Amino acid sequence: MENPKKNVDKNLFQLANRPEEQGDKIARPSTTLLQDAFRSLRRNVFVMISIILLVFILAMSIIVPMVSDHSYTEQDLNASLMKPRVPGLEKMGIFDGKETKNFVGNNVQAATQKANVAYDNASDYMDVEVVSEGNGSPNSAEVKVTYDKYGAKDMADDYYYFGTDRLGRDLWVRAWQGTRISLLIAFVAAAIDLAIGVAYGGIAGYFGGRVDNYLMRFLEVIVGLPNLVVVILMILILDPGLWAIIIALSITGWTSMARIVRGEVLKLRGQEYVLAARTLGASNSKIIGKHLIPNVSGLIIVNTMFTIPSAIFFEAFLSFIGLGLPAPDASLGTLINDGFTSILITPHVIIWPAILISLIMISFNILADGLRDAFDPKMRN
Amino acid sequence: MGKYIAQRIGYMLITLFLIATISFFLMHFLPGTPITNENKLSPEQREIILETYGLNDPLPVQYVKYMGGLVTGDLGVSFQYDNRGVTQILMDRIGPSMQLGAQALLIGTILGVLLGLVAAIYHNGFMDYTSTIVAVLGTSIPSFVFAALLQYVLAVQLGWFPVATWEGFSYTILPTIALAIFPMATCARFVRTEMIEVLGEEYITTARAKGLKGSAIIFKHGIRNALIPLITVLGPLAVGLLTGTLVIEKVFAVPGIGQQFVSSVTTNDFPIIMGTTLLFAVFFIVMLLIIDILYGLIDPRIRLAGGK
Amino acid sequence: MSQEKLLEIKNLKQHFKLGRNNVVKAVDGLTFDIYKGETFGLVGESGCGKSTTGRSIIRLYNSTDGEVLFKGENVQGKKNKSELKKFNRQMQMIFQDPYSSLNPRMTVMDIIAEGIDIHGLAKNAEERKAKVYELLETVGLNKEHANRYPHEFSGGQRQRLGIARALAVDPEFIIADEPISALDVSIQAQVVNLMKQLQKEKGLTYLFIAHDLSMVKYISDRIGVMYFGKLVELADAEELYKNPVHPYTRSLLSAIPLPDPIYERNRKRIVYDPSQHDTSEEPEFREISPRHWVLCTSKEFEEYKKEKQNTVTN
Amino acid sequence: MEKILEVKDLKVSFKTHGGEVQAVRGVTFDLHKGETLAIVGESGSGKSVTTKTLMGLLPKPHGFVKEGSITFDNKDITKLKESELQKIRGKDISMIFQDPMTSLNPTMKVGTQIMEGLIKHQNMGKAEAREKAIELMNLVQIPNPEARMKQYPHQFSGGMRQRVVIAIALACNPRVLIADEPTTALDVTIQAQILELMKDIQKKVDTSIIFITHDLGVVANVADRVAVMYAGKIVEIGTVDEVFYNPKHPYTWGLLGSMPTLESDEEELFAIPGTPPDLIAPPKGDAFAARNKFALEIDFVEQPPMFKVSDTHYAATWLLHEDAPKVEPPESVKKRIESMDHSEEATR
Amino acid sequence: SGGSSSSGGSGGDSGSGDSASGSANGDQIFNMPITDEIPSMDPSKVEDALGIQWVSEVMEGLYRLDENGKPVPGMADGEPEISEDGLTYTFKIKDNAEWSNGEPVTAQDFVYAWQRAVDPATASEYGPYMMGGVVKNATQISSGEMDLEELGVQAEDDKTLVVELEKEVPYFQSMTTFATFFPLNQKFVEEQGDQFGLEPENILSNGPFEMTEWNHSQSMKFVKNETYWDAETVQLEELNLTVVKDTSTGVNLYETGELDRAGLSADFVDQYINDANFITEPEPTVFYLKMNQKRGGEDDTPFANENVRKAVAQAINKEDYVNVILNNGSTVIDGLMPADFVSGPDNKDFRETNGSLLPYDLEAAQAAWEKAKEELGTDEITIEMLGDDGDTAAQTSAYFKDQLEKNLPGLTVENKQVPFKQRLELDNAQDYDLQVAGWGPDYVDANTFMNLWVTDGANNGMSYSSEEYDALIESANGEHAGDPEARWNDFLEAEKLLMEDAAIAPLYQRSRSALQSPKVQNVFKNASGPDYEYKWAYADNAAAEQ
Ligand SMILES: Nc1ncnc2c1ncn2[C@@H]1O[C@H](COP(=O)(O)OP(=O)(O)OP(=O)(O)O)[C@@H](O)[C@H]1O
Ligand SMILES: Nc1ncnc2c1ncn2[C@@H]1O[C@H](COP(=O)(O)OP(=O)(O)OP(=O)(O)O)[C@@H](O)[C@H]1O
Ligand SMILES: [Mg+2]
Ligand SMILES: [Mg+2]
Repeated sequence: MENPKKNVDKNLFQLANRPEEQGDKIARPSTTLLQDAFRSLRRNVFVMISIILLVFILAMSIIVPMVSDHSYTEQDLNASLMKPRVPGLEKMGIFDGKETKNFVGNNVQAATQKANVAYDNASDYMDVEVVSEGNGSPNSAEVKVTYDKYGAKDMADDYYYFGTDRLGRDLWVRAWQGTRISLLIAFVAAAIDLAIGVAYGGIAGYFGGRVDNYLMRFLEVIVGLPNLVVVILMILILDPGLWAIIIALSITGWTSMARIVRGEVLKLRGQEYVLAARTLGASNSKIIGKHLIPNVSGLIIVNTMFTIPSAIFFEAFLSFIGLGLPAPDASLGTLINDGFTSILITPHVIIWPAILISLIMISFNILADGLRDAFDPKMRN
Repeated sequence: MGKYIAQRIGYMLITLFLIATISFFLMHFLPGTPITNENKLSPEQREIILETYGLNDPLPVQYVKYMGGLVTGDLGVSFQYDNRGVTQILMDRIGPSMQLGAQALLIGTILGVLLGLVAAIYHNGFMDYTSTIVAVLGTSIPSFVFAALLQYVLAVQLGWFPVATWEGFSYTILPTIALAIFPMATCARFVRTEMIEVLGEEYITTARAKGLKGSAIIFKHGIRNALIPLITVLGPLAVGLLTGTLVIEKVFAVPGIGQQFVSSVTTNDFPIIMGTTLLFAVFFIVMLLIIDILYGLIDPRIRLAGGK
Repeated sequence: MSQEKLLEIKNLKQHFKLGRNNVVKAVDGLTFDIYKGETFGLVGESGCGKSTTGRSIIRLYNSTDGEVLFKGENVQGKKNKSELKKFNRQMQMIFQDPYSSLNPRMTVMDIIAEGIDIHGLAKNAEERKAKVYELLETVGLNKEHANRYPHEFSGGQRQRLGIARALAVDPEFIIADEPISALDVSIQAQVVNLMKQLQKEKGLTYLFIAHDLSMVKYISDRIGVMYFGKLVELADAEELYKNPVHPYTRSLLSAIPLPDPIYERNRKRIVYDPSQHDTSEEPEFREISPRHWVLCTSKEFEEYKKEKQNTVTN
Repeated sequence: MEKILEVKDLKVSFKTHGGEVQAVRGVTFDLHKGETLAIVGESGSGKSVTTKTLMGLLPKPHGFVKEGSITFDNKDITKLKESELQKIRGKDISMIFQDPMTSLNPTMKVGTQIMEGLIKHQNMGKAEAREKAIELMNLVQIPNPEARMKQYPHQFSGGMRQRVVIAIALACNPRVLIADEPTTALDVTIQAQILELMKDIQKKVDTSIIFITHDLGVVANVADRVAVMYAGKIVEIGTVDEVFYNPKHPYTWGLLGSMPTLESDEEELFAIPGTPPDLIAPPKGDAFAARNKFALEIDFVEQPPMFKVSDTHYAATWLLHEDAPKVEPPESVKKRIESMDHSEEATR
Repeated sequence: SGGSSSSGGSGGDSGSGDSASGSANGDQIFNMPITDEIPSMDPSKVEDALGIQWVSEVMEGLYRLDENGKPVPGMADGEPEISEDGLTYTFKIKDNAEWSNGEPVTAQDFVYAWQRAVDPATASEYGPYMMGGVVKNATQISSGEMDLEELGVQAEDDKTLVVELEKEVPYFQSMTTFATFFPLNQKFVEEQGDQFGLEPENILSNGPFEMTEWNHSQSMKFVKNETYWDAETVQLEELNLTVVKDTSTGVNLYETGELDRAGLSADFVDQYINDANFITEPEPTVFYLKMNQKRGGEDDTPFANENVRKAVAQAINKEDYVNVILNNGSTVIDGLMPADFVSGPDNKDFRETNGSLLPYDLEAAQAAWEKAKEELGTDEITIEMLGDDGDTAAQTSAYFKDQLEKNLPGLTVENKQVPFKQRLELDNAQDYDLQVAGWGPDYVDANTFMNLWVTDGANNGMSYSSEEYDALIESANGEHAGDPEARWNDFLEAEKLLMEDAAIAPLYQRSRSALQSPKVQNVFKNASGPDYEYKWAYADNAAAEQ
């Protein structure tokens, strides 16, 4: 290899003597954690979609029950179990509020007659389509009847977007009202859970040894107590309702959080930054609160994402055994339970709350993953 | 090791004692009596019945009697099912629940681990998102909705499986699937997170540097190191599964302990509530112990306190 | 350099109970003094108890036995809150690992200000900020760094942060536990220069722990060599390097690779064999020449003395 | 001397959220049979990335080879498929990783970890592999190997773990051994043992070694040739004597100057100020210019090419250009070299 | 017809209503659902519908309810001899009455069983309730004041049983169809100890069927009892019960042919109302709102005001409620006595005679409401309504709340949903304002309903008290006990009085809806005691094939 002979401006060959200003410069401009977290969240498409979705759901759950024509308790037995009907979409043949059902009989007439009976002879609003002519033998003929219940009930101008339940309550309003309550239950339960579980786990893990042993044994006792008995006692003490459920949830719900936080803190407490804080004279509570817990935040966020559905489902379970919110209050859990018994007959009653609950869960999970990354300074790039 | 376990068992007994005590008193704060036809009895007759059940004794006396029985392994007799021994009832009911739970746990864990692995290996790829969505759906849709749909589609419409009841292995398939979805989803999420972390570890690079194949790396080096957090969450989950779930048992007409417990609570059948509580508590505590022992087996660095 | 004793360590012992019959004697009877304004270097192989010594001095452990007097006051003794705070302000520590000694979730501002907050050294947020900026400047960083997180810094910069954190409470005495072992050579130099400069400006006293003799020798006034929880040799830096007496010290010195290929090709490592010692009696710490102490039995003492005579006369 | 490995203009980048990190920005060197090539340079200069690339171990998919070739056995490693790489890894080229604490699987017995490679590459049965593993452990001087085989990494001391890692790397008698800072985590006495061990083994099997470290003392001890890296490039390469006694690049001066010698007196250590450049947006000219007291104007304009000093010695600094002012290394470096010369005389 | 109707008789159009038509063919097996585990098969202790149902299939008392729901001699050999004063009954026991272990059923068996039922040590709930005030000294014995031997039942010889009553009880024969009055083989029972009635081998049958398998909480099997005295009437060979608690599971099992019957909830009724095998079965069970007049038995509630009660009782649209929410064939009721339960000496149904007494009448309700508010001097009234935990409980509470608040301006209804046991407790303590309650007959006589509301009656639980009403009931059971006509009129008057006072707000008479395979024939629905009677049932498999 020969030394390259390039023609370069000779003037360039002098000592630059630039001030050492570049010294300790880090190229990236300084930003706060919040700005940064937000930026990182914004870059993540899925997280953004989730946030928008959650904000939308939250907003709807607040707005819809306030502005809707119907209240979530308003009943109209005449409009019982209406199918969903949405303006605009109805023209496309979906969400047009019509019911379709097949009837069988010995011949077409008999089958049609059955339909007439079923639909109060509202033959003007029935659309009969013959599926099979039949040959006179029992149930050989079949007709498919499309019934315009809105028309028949003289409600051609009414639109129930999600349909109605047996009491003729507008499921659109109830679904959003239910969302509101479920979100409240979830948030409060998660918050109490966070407060107690994190503190408990933090203390057990940080002090370790005997303190840890006692606290963990006590935790085992709490876990061992039957949840259901606790709930019933709460209902007894506090009068049945939202708060009884929430408090019952938080009495036993925090244990898994505590166990997870404890395990992690046990690992972290030997870290040198903890020792450093001790040499500075930081109090134990400060060390737990400022040094240890923030470093477990990833796991805490993830675990909270398990707390939220379990809180919502626990409430649903309670309504399943008749201990849920008192009627006519609605939560996603009670709505799902209402619809569950007739999941195959009137699926529109259960499908919307089920979709809402799933959307909420999926959004929370994606958001949690995003948050965990966003609030991890190491993920800043 | 032996000493450690002995010590833990000692603690377990104390914990159980506390659970028994607390739940005994809690339970007796439950309003109402175990009498079914309260409104058909005059107050005097009511008293007599309570007397014969021993429910008129002062609570401390009842407590001492109960604990005395407990020490000799006697859980008492049921109120709800006249005179039937609680032990026998629990033994009968726990069987189906445990079988379902164990099957669901097995299937859920295996599928969940695979799903999580796939997600971790194709991190941020299409498979990852698919698996995440499957997992999240699994944790967000109530299991009884799955149960109802499975029963309708696979049993009623397609006739592949029996609809319900408890008569043989084929009867366990649908409830097992319905039950397995939640643990599957949970496993998938945890395995994914852990595996991504583990796959970034230096020793994985070492393994690759040896020229090992991808599958060997994942199964021999990866999984075991990702197991610790998994068994941490699986423990309580397993207890939950093994001790039965009301809803699935109801939908599939399984004579399990989940239904039993709820019905005992709603009928104030104190001896069964106590028995079930203690049984669940034993399950849970033993599970915690097993987890701790597993920790040591999975990760030799974790030494059991007091062990050598 | 004054001869005022800042720290007196007397027969310090730190034993860890691992199991019933398993006791690690991490520190097993240390006695030495540190004078005001000096840098005391502590060397020895990994695991010989250097960090434990440092941590016992600063009360991170409750010592098993012995006492540590700081300005004549027993460090280990019971203290109330205000005494503890006073103590915590006077003595500080720089940690071995610049990566794990800074909380990854705290900004530099909060890390450095922690001591200020705990001891109420700033009246308001403004003053707190100003102090942090000043400290950053002192350690050669600038105020733009205050909002960043530790992982955004290089190892050398992180170690400076650790130093700034320690300086925040205006300590008189700093224990530096291998502050440079984890760093690049070129960055080691930055940190060492900084420490020296600060010592000059603020009259600090250091206990400088390391296992790399060349750097220790460069920074320290006196050096103690530790082996298995015990001090085996203690002397002025120059003296120790020139006239190592204890065979372990010699072995240690001989193992240091120097950036000199030819020398390296010929370097002979002296292997230390603990069994070469005289076991007729418990070894004691003896002054072999002024300010030069060695752990030895009386027989060895004589031998060492003789040897020493020879080297000096040569 | 026979070339075993040829690296030509290797460029490696990582895609990150912040942008593309140009970790290696054009590295060219050869490795000869039986020699030890040391790579020094500061943290983050691309030493590990370069060597990982040699084994095809870049983290996928965000780490990738942008340009250049690595020729081994007439094959370009950068173009090989994963399955072909698996045949080379561990057998022809193996690697000792930076950190013995984390590079062993904590949940697998040490013996198994050693045997794995043997079973894979040498078609050995379990029993045979065990024999060989014991032999290897003996070779790296782990006492009582039969018992130690059955233990887990955490039951080994740092030094012993590092020896296990070496045993794994040596298992299949590789032709090239890459040692990435194998002794950084160890104390001097154990470091010395390990260095001796590696030299012994090299003598026995005639392996070529790439030895990464930033400890110049270690370099002086083990290396035949030295490459100095800075910001993803080799800035100086030459035989160990050339680089230590006649360094040409200001960064090399900085490195040499910042090490205190046992003789050095009270003066301040020479420290390279500042931090390395951001590899997402590397500077236009010489990456070292900003920290370089001797930077020329041209350093801020154009990257210096490799200038030849001797047949074996090259350096990338404009100071070697014929038009450049003659610049002497800083006093401290000169003094140090003088003192070494002195030591050279003394030892001869 | 009487208190029963044949299974297919209403609703279905399979034409199986006529019990005479059709015939047994094919396997004589029914697969039936059962909603829960049977708590006990000990006749002295059974206390719930399921236990009573199945104990009554394996055992038989002196009388048994026949196809028409009328008591006919079972173990008794013909009608008893009744003394002049109607207080002493002498029964002969059938000679061919046998236990399934071959031993004869004797008079001693009855004596033992009845004593056992009132023995405080047995802690039976139904024993004291059914026998107290009926069989001589039962009340005193059950409260421990007298010895067992003093019970008014004696075995004159092996086959002669003499019963002494406390007072004249015109419906005594009907009572003996109830499980508490079944005989028990003393030797067998004592052999079994506390295991009696817990497993098939611990049960001795003297009825049409025998229990052979009992997988607890899961399934049970009953087979024809060949030693039954009337075994030749029994055609059914096998009855399999499966515990199914979930309606939709039951329907699915029915759809796949594994069950011959499935109960339906409101939603499923919509789905299956046109099905050929859809049936509804009316029951003599009534539901009403209990309006508590004194909270805790002490403080007046708004319901102490008669006009408040009248307003509430007439403000709920029961028609809508029954048709839309219950949707199971239940019918509106405007009095206390269910329809088709008892008829008078004129053979006219009680309900028909008294007619609609307290119907939905919005105007009347609102008029009463205005008056009530005036009387109470307030515009805002808040009441607490206890909900139960049944299937439609939530909808029911929501509906009533809505109706009451909408129709009675100024009224606020707070729903309180509590577990079953807690509801009982609150009911006992009278710690509620309003609650839905129901009552089914324990024997076929108007008294089983009418004596509910006597002052301080065990079931009253709402501090309703009317001297006039008390007097009527007393005379019906005392002075007029032997005079069917006068007694009948007493009851008619009493109900009118009750409704005038608006003591309760009657709501509906319950029906059940179900799907039932056409092969199920001659299963009779009873008014009291066991819900169904299978003795005469048979499987017409040919009908199912069609
Ligand atoms: N908390 C502890 N519990 C038990 N043993 C400990 C503890 N801390 C330290 N040891 C043991 O004490 C001995 C001395 O440890 P120490 O950390 O003081 O060594 P060191 O000289 O600082 O080593 P290094 O140079 O590696 O930092 C070691 O054997 C170590 O295992
Ligand atoms: N997986 C990765 N993703 C993104 N950037 C990476 C990755 N691995 C390495 N880098 C970057 O590549 C550059 C070179 O890293 P490398 O590990 O080769 O440094 P090194 O010279 O080995 O340093 P050290 O002496 O600290 O080991 C660094 O700037 C580093 O941040
Ligand atoms: Mg240390
Ligand atoms: Mg590296």
